[in-house]
Parts: sequence; C-alpha cells; structure tokens
Amino acid sequence: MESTTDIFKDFQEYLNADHDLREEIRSVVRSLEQTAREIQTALQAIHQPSYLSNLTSLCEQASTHFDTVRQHYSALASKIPEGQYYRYNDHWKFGTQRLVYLSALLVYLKEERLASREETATTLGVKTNREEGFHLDLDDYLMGLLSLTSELSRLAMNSVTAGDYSKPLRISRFIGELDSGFRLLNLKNDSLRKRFDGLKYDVKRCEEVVYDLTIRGLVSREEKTE
Amino acid sequence: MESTTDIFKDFQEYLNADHDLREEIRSVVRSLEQTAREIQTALQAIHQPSYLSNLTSLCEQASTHFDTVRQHYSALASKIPEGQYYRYNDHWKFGTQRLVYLSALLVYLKEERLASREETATTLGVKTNREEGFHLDLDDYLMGLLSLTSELSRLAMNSVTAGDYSKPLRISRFIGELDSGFRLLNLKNDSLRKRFDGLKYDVKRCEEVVYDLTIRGLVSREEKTE
Amino acid sequence: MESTTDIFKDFQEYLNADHDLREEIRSVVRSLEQTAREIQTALQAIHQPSYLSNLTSLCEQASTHFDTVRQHYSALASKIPEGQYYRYNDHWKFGTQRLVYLSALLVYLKEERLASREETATTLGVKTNREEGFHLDLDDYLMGLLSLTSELSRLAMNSVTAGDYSKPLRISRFIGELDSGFRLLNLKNDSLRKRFDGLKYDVKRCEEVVYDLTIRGLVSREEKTE
Amino acid sequence: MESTTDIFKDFQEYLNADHDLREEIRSVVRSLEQTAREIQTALQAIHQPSYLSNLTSLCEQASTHFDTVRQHYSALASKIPEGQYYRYNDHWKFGTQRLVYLSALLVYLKEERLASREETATTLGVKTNREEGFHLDLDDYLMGLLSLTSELSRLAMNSVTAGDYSKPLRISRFIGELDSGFRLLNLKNDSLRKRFDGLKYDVKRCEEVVYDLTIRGLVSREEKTE
Amino acid sequence: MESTTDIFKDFQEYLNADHDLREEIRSVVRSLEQTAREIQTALQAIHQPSYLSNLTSLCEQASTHFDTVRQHYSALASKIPEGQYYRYNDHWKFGTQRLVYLSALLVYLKEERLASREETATTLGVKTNREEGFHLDLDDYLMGLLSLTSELSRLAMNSVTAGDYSKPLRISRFIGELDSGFRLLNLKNDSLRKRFDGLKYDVKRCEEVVYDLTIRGLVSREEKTE
Amino acid sequence: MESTTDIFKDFQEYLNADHDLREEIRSVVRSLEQTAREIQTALQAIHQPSYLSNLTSLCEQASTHFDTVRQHYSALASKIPEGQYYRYNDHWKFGTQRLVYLSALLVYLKEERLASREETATTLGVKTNREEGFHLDLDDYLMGLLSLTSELSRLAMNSVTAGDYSKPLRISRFIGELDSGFRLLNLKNDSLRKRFDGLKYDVKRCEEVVYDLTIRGLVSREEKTE
Amino acid sequence: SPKEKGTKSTEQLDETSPVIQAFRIFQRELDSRNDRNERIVKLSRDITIESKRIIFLLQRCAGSEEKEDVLSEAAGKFKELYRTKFYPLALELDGQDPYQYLRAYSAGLQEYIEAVTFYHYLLDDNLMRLNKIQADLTFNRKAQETKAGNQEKITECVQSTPAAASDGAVPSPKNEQDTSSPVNNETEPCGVVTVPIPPSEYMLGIADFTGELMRMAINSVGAGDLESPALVLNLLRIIHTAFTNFSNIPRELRQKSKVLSQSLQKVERACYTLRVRGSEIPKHMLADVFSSAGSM
Amino acid sequence: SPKEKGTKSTEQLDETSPVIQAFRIFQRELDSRNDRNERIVKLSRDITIESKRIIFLLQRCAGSEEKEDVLSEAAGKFKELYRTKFYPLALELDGQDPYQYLRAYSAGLQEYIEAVTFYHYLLDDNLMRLNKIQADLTFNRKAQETKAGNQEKITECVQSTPAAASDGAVPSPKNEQDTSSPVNNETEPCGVVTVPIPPSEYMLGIADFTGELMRMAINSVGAGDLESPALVLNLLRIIHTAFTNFSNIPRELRQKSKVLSQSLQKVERACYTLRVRGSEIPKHMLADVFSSAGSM
Ligand SMILES: [Mn+2]
Ligand SMILES: [Mn+2]
Repeated sequence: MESTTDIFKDFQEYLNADHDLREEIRSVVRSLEQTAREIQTALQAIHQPSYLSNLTSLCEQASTHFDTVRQHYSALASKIPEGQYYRYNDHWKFGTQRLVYLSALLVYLKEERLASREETATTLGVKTNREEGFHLDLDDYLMGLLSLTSELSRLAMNSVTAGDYSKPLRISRFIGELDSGFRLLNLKNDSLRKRFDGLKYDVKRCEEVVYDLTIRGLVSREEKTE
Repeated sequence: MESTTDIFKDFQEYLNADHDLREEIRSVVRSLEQTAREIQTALQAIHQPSYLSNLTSLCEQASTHFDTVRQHYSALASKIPEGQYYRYNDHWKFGTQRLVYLSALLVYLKEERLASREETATTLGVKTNREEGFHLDLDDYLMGLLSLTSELSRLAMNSVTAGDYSKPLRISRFIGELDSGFRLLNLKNDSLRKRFDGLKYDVKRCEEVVYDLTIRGLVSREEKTE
Repeated sequence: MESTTDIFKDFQEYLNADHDLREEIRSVVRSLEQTAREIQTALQAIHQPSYLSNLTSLCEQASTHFDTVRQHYSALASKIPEGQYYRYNDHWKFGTQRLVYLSALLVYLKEERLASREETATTLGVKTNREEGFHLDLDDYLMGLLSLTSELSRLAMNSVTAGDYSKPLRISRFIGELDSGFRLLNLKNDSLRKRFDGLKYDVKRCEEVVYDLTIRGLVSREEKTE
Repeated sequence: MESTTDIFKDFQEYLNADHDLREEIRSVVRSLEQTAREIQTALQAIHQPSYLSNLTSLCEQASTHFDTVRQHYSALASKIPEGQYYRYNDHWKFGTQRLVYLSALLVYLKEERLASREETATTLGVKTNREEGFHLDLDDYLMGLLSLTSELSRLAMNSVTAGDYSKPLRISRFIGELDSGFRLLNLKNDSLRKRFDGLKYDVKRCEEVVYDLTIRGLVSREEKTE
Repeated sequence: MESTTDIFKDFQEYLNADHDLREEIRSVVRSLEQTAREIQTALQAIHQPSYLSNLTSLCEQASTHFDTVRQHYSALASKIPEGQYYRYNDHWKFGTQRLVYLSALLVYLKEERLASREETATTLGVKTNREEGFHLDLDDYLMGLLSLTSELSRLAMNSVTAGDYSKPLRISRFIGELDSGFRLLNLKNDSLRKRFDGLKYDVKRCEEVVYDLTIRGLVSREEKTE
Repeated sequence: MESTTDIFKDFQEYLNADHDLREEIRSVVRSLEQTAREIQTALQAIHQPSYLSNLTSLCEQASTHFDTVRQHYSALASKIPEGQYYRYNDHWKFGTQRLVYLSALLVYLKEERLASREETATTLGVKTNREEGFHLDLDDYLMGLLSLTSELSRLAMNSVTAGDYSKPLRISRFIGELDSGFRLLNLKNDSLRKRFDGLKYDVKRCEEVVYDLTIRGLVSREEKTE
Repeated sequence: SPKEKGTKSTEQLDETSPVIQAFRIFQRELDSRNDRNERIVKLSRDITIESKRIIFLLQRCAGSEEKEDVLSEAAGKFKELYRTKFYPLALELDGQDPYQYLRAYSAGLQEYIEAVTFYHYLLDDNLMRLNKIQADLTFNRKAQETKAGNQEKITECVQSTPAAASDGAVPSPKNEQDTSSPVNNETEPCGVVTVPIPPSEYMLGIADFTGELMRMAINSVGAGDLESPALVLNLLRIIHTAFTNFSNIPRELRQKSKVLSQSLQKVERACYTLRVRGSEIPKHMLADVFSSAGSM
Repeated sequence: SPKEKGTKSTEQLDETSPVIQAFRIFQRELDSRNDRNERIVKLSRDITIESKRIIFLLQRCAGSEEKEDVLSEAAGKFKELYRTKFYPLALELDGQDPYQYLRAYSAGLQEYIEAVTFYHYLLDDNLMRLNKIQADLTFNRKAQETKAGNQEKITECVQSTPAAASDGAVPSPKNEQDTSSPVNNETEPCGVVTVPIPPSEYMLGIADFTGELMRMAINSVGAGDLESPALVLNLLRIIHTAFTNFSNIPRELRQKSKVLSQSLQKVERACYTLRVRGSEIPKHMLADVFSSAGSM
C-alpha cells in the first residue's frame, strides 16, 4: 500500500504545478492585454481630421509600446515548457490576435502595405515557426489581419471627412487584395471563417466610399486605375 | 499584389496540412477505439460463471490485441509533430482512457495488483513522461483507473454468482486502497472529480458483497484479514 | 415578367402541398402513438404477481391491437410519396421505436426469444427493406430493442417477488446476449449510442438479482448453467 | 446464440455502409464546395473597374468550372441510393444553394435575365424534379436566387464606379421583378423567409443608385423607361 | 392623433389594474404557500422511526392547518373576477398542487386510500367544477397525486428502516393502482406528462423494496396477495 | 438539538426582515423608474423636426420631474442601513443609470457639455462618494453616459432630417471625446465593458453622418475644425 | 377516436376499484378538453396563415396605384375569415373561460390583429380601436339556432353590429364582470358569441403591426412615394413613446418593444437618407426622380 | 502597473479637456477598486483550496481510529488559514462596504464555513453557530499597529476573543446598525477588523456541509461504523425540515436545498440497507461483521 500512496502523492504535485503555472501565465497575459489596450488608444487618433500632420509622431509613440510587448512575450515564452504551447495557448490567443492587428495597422499607416507574418512575429518578439520556439500561430496572425480590414474601412470613410480623397481608393484596393487572398483559403467552420464572413462588409463599405467619390467626380479616373 | 497572393498560398498549404493531419489522426483513433471495443468485448467474458476455467486463455487473447494497440499508438505518435501533443490530444483522450482501463484490468486479472503508470504506458506503447515523446497523460491514466474500480465492483458480485467467494474480498481490499489513494488528491471540480465521486459507491458495493458472504459464513476470518 | 410570376405561382402550390401533407402525417402518427400507449398499458400487467396465470390471454389481447397498428401504417405508407421516406420520417420515428419495443416484448413473453427484424416489420405491417417500400428503419428497430432490455430487467426483479426464481436467470442470459450483440456494433455518437450506454445498467440489475438468488441458494447450479 | 450474433453482424454491415457512404458524400461535397469557391473567386472580378472589357472571357472561364461541377454532382448522384435523397441532403444543401447563385449570376451577366429552375438544374447536371432522380430542390433554388440579388445590388454600385451608368438601371429593374415574384409566395418563418426579408434592402440600394444617376442627369429618361 | 394617445392611456389603466390585482393575489398565495410549508414540515415526521405511535396526533395537528388553508382560498376566490380563473391561475397553481398532495397524504395516512377529487376540493375549501366558481383544476389535482406517490415510495423505504415490513407492500399496491389509473389518461406533452414519466421511478422503487423484503423472507406470501 | 432549531428560527427572522425591506425598496424604485420613464417620454420630442423651437420649454418640463426624483432618492436612502448599499443596489442600479443618462442628456441639450459626476449626483439628490452616504456609484454614472452617447448618435441623424447640419458635427466631436475618456479606463469584463464595446457603433454612426454631410458639401471645412 | 380504444384496451383492469372509476371520469374530462384545445389550435393556425397572406397582400399597396383593388380584395378575405374561422372559434369558446384556451388561439389572434390594424391604417391612416376589432369578432347566433346542419350555421353566421359589443374604454380586470365586456360572455342573454380579445393581445398585435409599417415605409421609397416614410415615422413615434412609457407591462410586450424601437430607427434612417440625398437637388425634382424610378 | 502605463500612453490627449480630466479621476478610482477586488478574489481562491483540503482530510475520520490526530491536524490548518488569509482579508475589507466585495470572497467564505462546521460536528456532534464562526474571523489589530513591516503584522495577528464579537441572535438587517454586528464594522473603535459573514452565506455553507455529512455517513458504513448513518440522518432531517420550512429564501439557497434533499435520501437509503441486511443476522453480529470488513 505504501507505493500506492506514493503514486498519488506524485500526482498531487503534478496537479499543483499545473495550477500554479496557469496562474503565472494569466498574470503575464493580463499585462500584455493592458499594453495592447494602450496602443489601441494611441492609434485611435488616426480617425481625427488632424492626424495627417502628426502621423509620424503617432507611429513612433505606438512603436515604443512594442518594446514592452516584446518583454511580456519573452517572460511568457520562458514560462511555457517546451512542447506545451498548445496546452496553454488559449490564455494568450486573444491578446496575440489584437497585437497582430495593431502591429499590422502600424505597418500599413507607415508604408501602406501588408505586414508579413515574419515581421509581425519579430515586432511581437516571438518566433515565426513552431519549431523555433514560442511562435506566432498562423490562425492568430490571420485573425489579426481581419481586425485590420475593419479598422481600415473605417479609416477610408474618415479620410474623406478629413479631405483626403485618394486614400480611400488605396485602402479599397488593399482590402480587395486581402479579400482575394482570404478567398484562396479553405476555411473550416471555425472562428476564422466566421470572422472572414465579416470581411465582405468592410469591402462593401470601402466600395461605397469610392462610389460616393466617383459619382461626385471627386476622384479622377487616373487615380482609380493607378 | 503578387506577394500577397503568395502569402495566402503558403497559408493554404498550412491549413490543408492541418486538416489532413486531423483526418489522419481521426482515422487512426477510430481504429484504436475499434480495438479497444474488441478488447472490452473479449473481457466481458469475465462476468460469465465459466470464466475461471479459462482466465488464462482469456487474458492471452486480450493481450494479443495490445500488439495492435501499440501499432496504432506508434502510427499516431509518428504523426504528431513534436510539441503539438496538446494541440491534438482531444482526439485520442477518450480512447486512451479506455485503453488504460482495459490494460489495468488485464493486469489486475492476472496479478491482482495496480498497474503502474509506467507499465501501462509500456503496454500501450507510449512514453510515461511528456519530455520523452508521445506520452500517457496523467489525467487519462487516473480516469482509466476509475473505470477499473467500477468494473471490479461488478466482478466482485458476479464472482459470487460464479461460486468464487474469496475474490470479492481481495477486490474489496484493492478498491479500498485505490480509494485511499484518490483521497490524497485535491481534485478540482472537473471531470476527474466527478468521476471520483462515484468511487464511494463502488467501495460500498464491494463491502456489501463481503458482508453478504461473512454473515453466511462463506468466508473465513483468516481470509478476511489475510 | 409574366413568366416570372408563373414560376412563383408554381412554387406556391408546391409549398402548400408540402404543408398539407405534413398535417395529414401528423394526424395518422397521433393515432399510431395512441394505439402504442394502449398496448403498453395492457402489457403493464406482467409486473403483477398474478400475471403468470393469464399470460396467454394478456398476449392475445395485446396482439389484437396490432391489427390497428397495421392499419395505421398502411394509411401512413400510402401518404408518403415514393423516395420521400427520409424527408418525413422524423414524424413517425419515435412511435415506431415504441411499437418495435412492444412487439418484441410480446414475442419474448410468448417464446423467450429475440424478435427478428423481419417478423417485427411484419407485425407492424411495414417492409423490412427500404427498397420494398415503407419500411422499418434499422435504427428504429435497434432503439426498440434497447427499450425491451429495460423492461425485462424490471420483470426479472418482479418475477422474484412473484415467486418465480428461474425466469430472472433466463432474462439475465437473454440481456447478456443482446449486450454482446450490441457490442459488436460500431455506434456513432448519436441517440442510439446514448441509449446503448444505458444497457449496462439493465445488465447490472439482472446480475444483481441473480446474485441475490445465488447467495441465498434459491437457485440451483444446474439452472444457472442450463 | 449463434443467430443473435448473426443478426448483429448484419446490422454492423449496414451501419458501416451508412458511415462509409456519408464519408464519401462528404468528400464529394468538399470538392463541390471547393469548385464553388473557385467560381466565386473568379467572378469577384466583375466588381473591378476593368471587367467590362473582358466580361466574355470571364464568363467563359467560369463556365468551364461548371464542367467540374457537373462531374461532382454526377458522382454524388451515383452514390445516393434511390429514395434516400432526403436522408442525406443536409450534406449538399448549402453547396447547392451557392452553385445555384453562381450559375444564375453567370446567366445574368451573359444575358441579363433570370435563369430558370430547369436550366439551372441542367447547368449543375441534376434533374429538375424529384421523380427523375437526383434533383435540384426548390428551396435551394430560391435561396440561390436571393444570394444573386444581393450580389447584383453590389454590382449596380460598382458599375457606376467603373463608369457604366446604364447597367444599374437594368439591374434595378431585374431585382424589382424578382421582388414582385417573391412577394407572391406565402413563406413560412423559415430560413427562406428570413433571407427574403433582406431583399428589400437590395431593392432600395439599387433604387438609390438609380436616383444618384438620375439627379445628375447621367441617365436619359428613355433609358429609364425603356 | 389625440385619440391614438387615448388608446394607450386606456391600456395603461388596464395594466395598472391588472398589476394591482396580481399583487393582491401574490400576497394571498404567499400565505397559502407558507401554510402548506408548515403542513409539510409537520408531516415530515412520518419518516421518523417513532411516528407510528403518534400518527393520530400528527394527523390532527396537520388537519387544523387546513382551516387556515380554507380561509386563504376563500380570500383568493373573492378576488378573481368571474371567468378569469385561468388568467391568473399560474399564481396559485403550484401552491394548490402542493396542498392537494398534502391533503391526499393525510387521507392516505389515516385510511390508506385515495382521496377523491371532491373531498380534496372540500378540504381546500374550493369547488370541484369550473362552473360552480373558484375550483380545483383537474390538472392540479393530478399533479398533487403524483407528488403523493413520490412521497409514499420514500415512506415505503423508511417504513422498513422503522421495522414495519408490511406497509411497503400496501404502498406498492396503492401506487400500482394509481399507475394504472394514470395510464388511462391521454396526456399531452405538458408538465403533467413529464411528471407522470417520473411515476415509473416511484413504482420501481417500491418494487425494489418489496423485492428486498421478499428475497429475505421478511414478508409472507399471504401478505403479498392479501 | 433544541438549539439547532433555534439557529434556523433566527435565520428565518433574518430572511423575513430582509424580504420586507426589499419589498419597500422595490416599491420606491418602481416609482423612481416611472418618473424616469416620464422624463424619457418628454425628451423623446427632441427627435421631432420641430423641437428646436421649443427646446427651452422641453428642458424646463423635464427639469421639474427631477424634483420628484430627488424625493424618491431621499426616501430610498432613508431605508438603506449604513454599510449595506451594495447589498441592495441591484434594485436601483438600472433606474439610476437611466436617470444619469436623462440628466446628462438634459445638460447636453442645454449647454452641449458633459454633466459632471458631482452635478449629476446633485440633480438626483444623492451623494457623490460612498463615505458620505447613499451615493451615485461610479459604474452607474458611466453606464448612464454610455446610454447618452447612444441617444446622441441617434439625435445626430435626426438633426439632419430636421435640417440642422451643424449639430451632428458637434455631437460627433463630443462622442469622440467621451470615447477617448473611456479608453483611459481599465474595464473588467463586466457589463460596463460590454456596454463600452457598443460605443464604437455610436462613434461610427456619427462619423457616417459627418461623412454624408461632407461628401455632399453640406458642411464647411471651418465648421468641422471649429 | 381515443376514447373508444381506451375502453377496449383495458379489459383486464379492475373496474370496481374506486381509483379506476375516478380515473375513467378524469379520462373523459381530459379528452374533451384536449379535443377542444386541438380544434382551437387548428383554427388559430389557419387564422395565422390567412392573416399572414393578407399582410403580404397589403404590402403590395406600398405606393402602388392598385391600392383600391388590393384593399377590396383584403376586405373579402377578412369576410371569409370571419365566416369560416372566427365564428367556429367563437362557438368553441362559448361558455368557457376564454383564458383557459388563450394560449391556443393567441398566435392566430395576434396575427389577425396585426393584419386588420394594418388594413385599417391603409384605409384611413388611423389606429383601429380594440372595441371595433372586438365587434368584428362578435357574432349573433340567434338567426342560426333554427337551422339544421352545422355547415349552414357557419355559412350564415352574422356579425353582430358594433353597438352590440362594448363600446367604452378598454375594460379593466376589476369591472369586466359588470360591463358588457367581450371577455365575459356568459352573461350575454341574446345568443351572441364572441372571440374575446384581452387588451394585452391587442397591444401585442399593434406591436407586430409596427413592423409591417416599417416594411411599407422602406418599400414605398423605392416606389417613388416620398411622403409615406414621414407619415409612418410620425405614427411609429407615437406608438414608441407610448410603449416606452408603459409601466407594469408583461415580458412579452417588453420584448416586442425592442423590435419596435429598431423599426423606428430603420424608418428614421430612411427619412435621413431622403433628406441627405434630397439636399443635392431641388425638392420638386426629387419626387419626380423617385416616382419615375418606381414606375418602371 | 497599469496606472503608470495609462499615463504614459496618452501623451497626445488634450489634458485640458474637462472630459479627460474627469476620466483621469475615474481611472484612478476604478483601478483602486479593481485592484482591491483582485486581491480579495485571490485570497478567496486560496481559502477555497485550503478549505477543500481540510474537508478531504476530515473525511478520513469516517469510523477511523485516527480521528484525534486528524482533528488536531485540521485545527492547525485552520490556525494557519486565519493567520495567512483571513486576517489579510479582514484588513482589505476594513472601512469598506463588505457587500461591495462579497461576490469576490463569497466562494471562499462558504467553503470555509462548510469546512469549519464539519470540523465542529466531528468534535462535538453539534452545529456551529454563526456568532462563533464570526468570532473566529474577528481579529484584534491594536497589537500590530506599533509593529513595522507588513509581514510581521500578519504573523502576529491575534483573533479577538469570542466575547468581542456579537454574541446575540443572528442580526436582522434593520437593527444591524445599532448592534455590534460584524457586518457593520466601521463603528468598531478598538482596532478590531473582521471578515463579515452575512447570515445567508452561513446558511449556504451549512447546506454544503450536509453534502459532506452524507459522504461521511456512506463511507462510515464501509468502515464498520453502523451508528453514524442514523445519527447523521437525524441531523440531516432537522436541517432538511428547517430548509423545507424557510420562506422568502434566496434562489441560491433554494437550489442547494434540492441537493440537500438528495443527500437526505441517500442516507435514508443507507439506513434502509443496513436494516434490510441486518435482518439476516442478529444485531450484535452485524457490527462485528462490518467492523472487521472495514479494518482490512
Ligand atoms: Mn408581421
Ligand atoms: Mn463539499
């Protein structure tokens, strides 16, 4: 009977360790999400009419936050035992998706192009591939991009309000490209699919803005096909 | 635009690979569960009055099935990329618990003792610890043991029907030991805890059989305290 | 535009016809279930201590109800357009399962054997195979058998109360056989599987009765292995 | 006992056959939906400013995909045992609705008229009526049409962006006609009704585009009443 | 549009009157349920081993509470406008069912027979038929009886604990008779049907007690068929 | 065991006292909510085209209702034992939030600014801080503001219908400022957070109105940045 | 029928047992109630279907020239509905506590109220009052008592004149007893039968009616009718304000008031769009533009 | 910490705006409240875990000879719990409206009550009263005020004597103000802090305790203790009867009373089984049989 008791004592230690680890993960993730919220708040300024003038400083400011992000991810990565990423990743899934969206938004604002998965991983301070260690899961990267399109379609409209009639055209084209990209994917009936179904509304919204500009002659034909 | 398309093509490959892998896993797991069912069916014979005479052949027969089990687990293990056990383990969790129960039942039938986690892992053809590779998760091992107690308490009763009056005493002692072991664990309110709550009825049932035997003098005092 | 209107008028007729047909089906099925309830009530008498003496008249009486059953099924069959059995079978699924159970119970009471699918279909007045017309779906036949085991396990206990100590043994064997049979099946996680999971309680209950009889010497060894 | 086992062996075969059939159906349907996605992606080009010039080639390209569609449906039809269409049609319902929409869109793009149920069935390679074999269910045809109106209302707007001011008028008239047709139906509170409730917004959207063109004199009175 | 506003003012008055009346009803019903709880508490003593000795005083004590019950029902009846019993009866439905159960329990304890609907109505101080005024709804009477069977099946078990081996037999017979009675009814899929489905567990429980007594020879054959 | 019974008697008294107090609170709160509904009804007139002409009288009328509000809060405050505000505040939470919204709406209509927490508390006749007594909970104040933004975004649209093209710009700016304010807060996953998530729709709605006006040149650049 | 069979199937029961004897009585009572309930449910379902059809028909009015035709077609359908469904329903309810069967006919009644208020709104731009609706559902049975067949009875049912029904305010629960309120019909001596409409059913019907108003307003813009949205918005606001101000309202009504508020905002948005778009050209041109767009 | 970062992140905001200024204040207030709530939740979670452990430990008593040892081990664990969890919790609640944080510590409190009443039942077969439990959770802070470090404070906390806490009846909400009820602790002048136990939390704990009683009764049969089930049944019946008779009880308590009723019936069944099985041999033999079965 001695041995039976021993077996169960070992088990108890194992259970306790799992519980403690989850507590620690939860704590880091909370800080991570807090930083994400701050970046989000800072970037809201892009919808203000005046933002064009201080876009650079805005981006710089947001960029500094990513130092903190990288620290948090580093702390997180150090806690996850090798090979147990998928045992615990529900904890940081949501926060990561948000940070992908924010870093991709930053890239778009600065260079009007798609942030690649590699550079996004670098910005977050994680690996691109699972084999290398704590990585950016593909699903999370894609979910982040779908949040980006939603924000950009709003920006298209507010650009008009701010008097910039050409940006909506470029955004519309960019979102159209992303839409084509996503259509290539064979999505299952999961959260990604559901979110992707929302993309068509972003596409439509941008098309409406372009339509409004076109019918009023506020945009030249050259611009449209440039 | 070329590059955007490329990015998504890569993604599609990734998604397809995941989908295909899950299909393969599902297929192996289906075979695994089929084998488990066959072992279960074979072992049902222990409740027949006549089983004592052919216990050995019964166990041998069941044992051969475990060759198949090990092959399936080997196939399964080879499919799971390193570090992704927990990404996919929902697929085989249930089947593994069942096989733990069956292999522990076999050990009990043959040697009337608790199958340790290590030997159970060996019987199934998997590792004991996560670090070593595709392993037997602790929760699944424990769940399997709780199925075992339920089956044994039934066996205690049917042994009497079959005319074997000493086996119930030994089973009762064995289940009592397991009960003490589980009581050492601080289980959370999860499926394990729920399952454990049923254990007391298995204990009680065995006690009652012992009682029935005792009051009729069908068991000697020596046997009881041996 | 004329033609567009015509197209839609045709559609309307189609929709109305479907609605009316469902109403008619519902009405026949209601009568069918009413008859099933009556048979059920009549057969409840088997749990009375006195039933042995008038088992024959009981069975005869229940049998006459099946004339009505066959009439209802004949009415039902005539309503279902060829090839649309599965479009509407949700309506009569439950009632059919109940009638399978009742007719199989009748067969067991009279001859202590399993009613085959063919004879059950005949008793109900439907075909055995889909190709022949309105048929007894296999799932429904199996579900009916699982209701039978539940009723028989109750009968095992009440037989003891009525002083019949050998019937429980025969019932226990019969249910054991059915259990083995069902274990051969590869059931999906559907309602059949769920219902089958309940079968183990019926098996256990019978085993307990046999155990109670055995430990008190109320049954001879010969009877048990006969 | 022999016979009981036999009975269950037969059953197992039956269950396996059903399971295998569903697997096969699922596999064909997956291919079908994949093809549908490809057609959809191809036809998305109609919203690009440049599409007018290559409408013909676009339609031709999409048309070729329907060869594949017909092959898939032929494979599917050959799998479904006679009279079991409604047992399995949940599997292809959604895909069929999508293909109805795509083939009706193609007909509209080429000839600006409603694709009849007969020709749609032909394009898909299925029968029009249930009696003839694997057919196009009426509900699915109607659901497909409702997806068409949504796509066309979007096209009306994007046509303006692309500089085509007369297409929106024709689309508006076409959708108006469909709306009148659907109003003739007494729809129950099902998915069709819900979908139809959205039609009024498509109608309105087209009217608004026509309005925008009219007040700017971008469309002649003759065109409007032609 | 003044008159339109009047419509809503009238309706508000109607709502207020309805609300006030419901408040009054609720208040009486609360007292009614409190009295029911007290009777229930008093009658819980029947499960004590000692209750046989003071059954008479127990029943007398419970009886006096029914004076209060009748007063409450009289107050309640005076509040309900003629022909609106079913408008408000949700308020007292539950309480009435409980009181039916308690008064029927009292009758059973005293005379071991079924309390008729008429005498139950009289005990509660209400009419038997709707036409006569505030009445005892048949559904509520039947629901009360189903609570009775549940309590009696518990009593059967506790009687054994208290050393009374013949009461369970009489209870089992009584519940069996009620079961036959209920089977005569064509119940809809309502709460009564659901509750009736629970009756089979009460029947079973009593049968088990009788079985336990029989197999141990604790009850003579005469007693069983008396 | 007498003393055990005492424990439950004491507890019953406690429950009764609690129940009575809650009844009283509910009654006051009902009056409070009725007054809130009347204010709400009066203020609905702001969505009518004609409201500008009688804004002053409208506000005055609404203001008088707040005398009643203060009386109700005074009655309520006198009922709540010290230190038990949060025991009962579920009762008035909803009503208070509504009144915060209404009084803040009034302030906005009159002066186009944010009503501070202090002045809102004063208007309602309660304290600002918990330590001072019956107070305005911060959560309730914030929830009220979120209802305000929703109402104002609706007003923005209706103002345009009424021919006022500049009000939407001011509303949009005001809501934008509130949005920034709310972003400073670290909201938990509670009702406030959920409600705040809805704020983005209000922001968007206003942005759309401003966009619609801008693209049609109905608003001058000066107005937008004034 | 179930009753006969029930008797047949239980030959082995001990019919001398008081329990069985009592349950035989219960059996008859339950069967009779369930049968009545079934018949009422069936009538209600038919009323729902036909009312929905009438609503569909009425929606065709939106800005259309065939309004007259549509309205008279609807009037005919209502007449048929009274004759074939509501009169039989009134007979079923005669002598019963209508609230016992309200759940069985509530759905049909609400849908009918939705249809008939919609019809009357199209007729005279006003909200139909409860007593008017109630009068339509009150029938004079006297004439039929002498006739023979049931079929004829139904054919010749006549609606009582509005005067025969309560003409006063909405009855409050307390005083219904002593008024000629339709809800209490047992005291009617003159052979009048009715389908009682509890005021809350009326309001639920009104709430649904606002959904149809919204649909009509949005459809009518497409049909070139630029006035309807504003008119409808006016009525919707009155109803919405009233609903907002109701206290003590039942849960079902509260839920519908949320839908009502959404309908209101949809029409507000339509009016907003008309204004914004109208800003781009002179008013008189606007109507012209839309009406020609709609006449295609 | 969130606060610093919040400040950093918003440099571009217009800090002169009254809206922003007001929200800066709200930010601080919300943060402070949320932080306190977080700390309390954490303490509550720890209390839950430790109480569950104690209950597990106490279940080992069932018919066992090591009862004395187990009870004294449990006593030690309770002491540690007061020192490391309840005293810090009392400090957090000091000066607050405890009901504001009740949801945060309710789970832990109930689990603790379950554990401590179980412990006392094993000690003296009786139900522990609320004022006794409350006294255990009331701490005298005076001694610590002079010390320096927080750590030391906790180490040396002393529980106030029972007399310091309310000794009377369960406080009713109306009169709590003027009694020395623990729920209202702001008027305590003598440096006493407490974790207030609302009576309904006490009852919820009692309800859970009955579940443990049931477990113990069933386990003890196996251990040869044939008396426990009857004793436990007695207490369970008293509690069950009391719960049955409660009026105005909160929903949560009503739900638990269903579980209680199931526990009662499980123990009733155990007693029934004992009787039925006991019928087969003389009473004195029965105990003998079971006790030897249990001692294996
Ligand atoms: Mn409607
Ligand atoms: Mn517990």
